[in-house]
Amino acid sequence: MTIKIVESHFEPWQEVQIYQNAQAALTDKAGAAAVFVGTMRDFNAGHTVSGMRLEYYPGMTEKQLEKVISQANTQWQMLDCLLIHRVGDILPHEAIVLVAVWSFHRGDALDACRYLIDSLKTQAPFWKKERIGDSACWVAGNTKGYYAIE
Amino acid sequence: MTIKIVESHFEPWQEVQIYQNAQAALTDKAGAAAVFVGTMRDFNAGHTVSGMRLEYYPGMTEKQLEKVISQANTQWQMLDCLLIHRVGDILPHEAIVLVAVWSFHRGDALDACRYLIDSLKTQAPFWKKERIGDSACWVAGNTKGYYAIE
Amino acid sequence: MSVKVRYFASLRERLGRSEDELVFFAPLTAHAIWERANPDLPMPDNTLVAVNMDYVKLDVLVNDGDEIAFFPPVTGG
Amino acid sequence: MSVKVRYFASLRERLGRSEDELVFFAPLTAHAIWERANPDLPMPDNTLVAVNMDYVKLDVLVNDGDEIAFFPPVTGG
Repeated sequence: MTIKIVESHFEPWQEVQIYQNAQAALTDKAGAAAVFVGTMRDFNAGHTVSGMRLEYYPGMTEKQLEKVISQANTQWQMLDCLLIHRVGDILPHEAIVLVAVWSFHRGDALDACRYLIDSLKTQAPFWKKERIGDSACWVAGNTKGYYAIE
Repeated sequence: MTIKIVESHFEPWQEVQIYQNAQAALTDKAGAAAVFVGTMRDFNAGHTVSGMRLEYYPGMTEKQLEKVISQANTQWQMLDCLLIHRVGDILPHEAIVLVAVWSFHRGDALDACRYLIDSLKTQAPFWKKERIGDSACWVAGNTKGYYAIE
Repeated sequence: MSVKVRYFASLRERLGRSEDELVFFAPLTAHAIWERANPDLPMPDNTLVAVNMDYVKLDVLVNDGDEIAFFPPVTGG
Repeated sequence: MSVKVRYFASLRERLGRSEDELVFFAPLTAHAIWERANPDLPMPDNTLVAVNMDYVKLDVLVNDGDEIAFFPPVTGG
């Protein structure tokens, strides 16, 4: 189980590939991998966003992410997971978050992946400040995650 | 929306990367990507498996996969999806199936991805024949997908 | 009327052939087509049936030129 | 008793500082610590509180050497 808080751009699919290749045990056992990638959009809640700054609470963020992973571990069988979160200045189209879960079977991988991203969004101390035109606004809260109800 | 039935090994994470890069519209709009990869295990239901042959019904398989994608489209907002399925002779640790969904938001991407893999498993005509020692056995049916209840 | 009958996977192996051409003179249901094509073997439980590549029930009537397929539960993914 | 008080994101900006050192003589709740540190500003609705990097309720007692943090709803992911 690996948590990475990174301050510069990362390529999510490459990270998954490299991580998986490095874990020989994964290749042998994992029948299922579920991955979620969240990317910065240049458009949010009706306005054009030119950039974003992501603040976090060093120490607490990692602690809460570890807790979320422990919680997932009690509910689903996870062979491994990789969690990467960007902080600092982010440009549109760059990856913000990656959650990857490897399991024997698909149900565990899919459920745990969803639990991790949903829990991360409510538990882990990260804060987004969007640059809109000449001003910068703190994002008020996370959405439900569905197009139809935004 | 792209469906590929392939007869030789594919690298799932690379496929996702290449597909995403080729679709400029995706990079601009998609805030969320959800991916599932199913890999051949060398161990199933208590025995060592040395290889597998995957049969399909050319024409019907594609038709049913298109139906499953259409169904998902009526329920969730999908910007794009990529569906790759191996057929023919497969070795342990090789990818069997890839389902990738791009959406504005995470709920749509995650739900649609899960729906696609679950529906593919019940709807699309593929049949697995496992090589176990000197014999080959048709897999009787798909499992629920959870370690705890296998 | 003529239909193409196809078999897949374990069913194909069990029957020892992958297809039949069947000619008949009155409309037949999918189930009746199985019986004509395989008079000595009752259709195995769980057999799935497709006409023109869509799943159908056993009582559907099969038309001239249709392709009908019989196969075991699918195990892809 | 001494605690470190930390502020993040919009709360940090609004207060114009990222931390306080607070000294007191009897145990205080998290809420009372806010009031001591920010006598002129009621705690904004939805403020989250953590002691030693775990979420706590406002009535929890804060001990000597603890680190307490106040911040707005989180918006990561």
